[in-house]
Amino acid sequence: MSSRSKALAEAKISPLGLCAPPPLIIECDAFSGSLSTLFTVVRQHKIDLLGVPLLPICQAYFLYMLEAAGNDLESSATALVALAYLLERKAWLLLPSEAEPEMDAPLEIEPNAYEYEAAIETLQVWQAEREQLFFRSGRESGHYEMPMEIGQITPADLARAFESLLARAQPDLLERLAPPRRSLSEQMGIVFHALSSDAKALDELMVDPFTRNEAVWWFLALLELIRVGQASAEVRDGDVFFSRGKQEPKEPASI
Amino acid sequence: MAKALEAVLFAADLPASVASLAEALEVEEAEIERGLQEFGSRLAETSGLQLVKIAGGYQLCTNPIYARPVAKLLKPQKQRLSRSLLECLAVVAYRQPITLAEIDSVRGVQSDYSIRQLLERRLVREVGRRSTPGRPLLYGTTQQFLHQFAMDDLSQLPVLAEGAQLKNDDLQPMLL
Amino acid sequence: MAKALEAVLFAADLPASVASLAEALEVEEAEIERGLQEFGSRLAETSGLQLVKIAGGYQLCTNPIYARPVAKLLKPQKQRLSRSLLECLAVVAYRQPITLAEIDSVRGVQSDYSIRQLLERRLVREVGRRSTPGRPLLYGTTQQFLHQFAMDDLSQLPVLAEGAQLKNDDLQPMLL
Repeated sequence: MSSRSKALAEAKISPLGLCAPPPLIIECDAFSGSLSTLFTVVRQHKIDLLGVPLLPICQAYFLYMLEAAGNDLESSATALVALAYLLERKAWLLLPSEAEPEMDAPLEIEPNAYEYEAAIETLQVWQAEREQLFFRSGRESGHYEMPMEIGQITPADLARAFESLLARAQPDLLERLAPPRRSLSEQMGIVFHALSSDAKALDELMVDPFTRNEAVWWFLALLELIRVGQASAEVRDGDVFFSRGKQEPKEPASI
Repeated sequence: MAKALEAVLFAADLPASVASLAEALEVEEAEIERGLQEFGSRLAETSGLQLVKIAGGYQLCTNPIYARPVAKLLKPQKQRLSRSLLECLAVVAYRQPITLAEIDSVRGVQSDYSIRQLLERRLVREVGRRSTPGRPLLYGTTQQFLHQFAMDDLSQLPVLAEGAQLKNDDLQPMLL
Repeated sequence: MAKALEAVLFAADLPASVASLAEALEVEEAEIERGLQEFGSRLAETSGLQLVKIAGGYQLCTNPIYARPVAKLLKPQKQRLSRSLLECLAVVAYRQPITLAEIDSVRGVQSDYSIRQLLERRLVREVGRRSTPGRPLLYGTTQQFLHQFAMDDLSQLPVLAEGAQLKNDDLQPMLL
């Protein structure tokens, strides 16, 4: 209780909310006091703003910005809001029209933020407590991926199959300026159709002639199909054979 | 049962409801509740994790005893809210759905900057529009708000001093 | 030791090296290795999680025995669309091709976030640019959209009541 009531007593509530502007003191014929007080009396129509020169206040604010603003951005911002309000209000007063819009009618409504003080304090405590808990973010690692079961196949088996495929590949033609590119999902469709329920070696699956690039695309698509369960691999006598997996392919993705 | 719950809760990055757990594990909700109880107390004894009820569901998180080594590894960026953001958030939390003009009037300062910050942090969201002239946007708090302050639901908000208490008409269902 | 390791590995979400674990827990690497061994075998006995060594580090993941309930829980989460995404999607579906500014003006809220989400889920796509100043991008729905809502083509979209505003409810029953 003690710490809470102390915090309540210490909280400086200004008409600008819980965050007080820096103590900019204004001295002129019509008014003498702080920026915060000026803001209040202008809002309550208790003073003729036309009698208060705003230029010196702006200058004092700039001086404050140069000297101390870095220390407390919120206070500086609050002061800026108050100044902007005063300037706009005065600008309207200087216009010939008699109809000054009522700018701050809703400002009179109760209750004010002071009554949320206890809640804000509690939220602060909860915030600190919550910082001691850590959840799995899921953000950094993207979608959670299920651990994959590929049986007795090792990455080395896959690499051997790929190597023998590359050995057969033709060099890529260099003169094409803009080779047509397939998306991986299109390539997966092609590879899936080449697969059947009977296991075949990679050599049998790919029809000559093909370039190295095509071989790479083929192999990447095959790996992706294995990953999503639409293809499976098995080893017989040291060679890898591929067939369609249990999972049916999804609808072709939009192109 | 406890093992399956652990696997499922681990994989879910969000609080999981009893209903969704029951569906995933294909058992009755009552069994899930029993399982959660058992699993929760087993964790408390043997594990560096704990089971919490947060933002309307169950989720695994680290036991606060280990906050220090975890923070050392993760080097999390503290995203503590400034006082003025907290004030704005408290006003929204207690008076939702609320318009920007109403927030301004409670706080006595313009709150558009604060609201934008809170929207960006996904602590508040637009929940509809009031059917008064100008159709002003209404704001309310999010699941993320509950999560960030380790609350299960809004009824856990601290009780306010007289005068700022939730009014009946403040509790009308949000217009969507 | 095992408990602290569990907390740290849980929160890390990425493979953690023995060195980084030693630094976080402020112990020798040898002790971490012993701890990991002990922790790994405890997990294998009592838990739905397992410790795996990948990419030069240790990481927790679910035991594949529980792949089915995990997939059941995660799948609907991925597909569930929030009301605001649904609303944005409905606007695109009925008014396509449509620019972002037009979507904003129909919905009365900024929709860039929603559109980005929908693009990521491949429910909408860029279909071209309008030949007006600024050449704004035009959005339309995808095959995936038809598939997810079990439609053969766009003509199966529910007919809107004349003059009626678009409502999310039009699409709600078809989701999931």
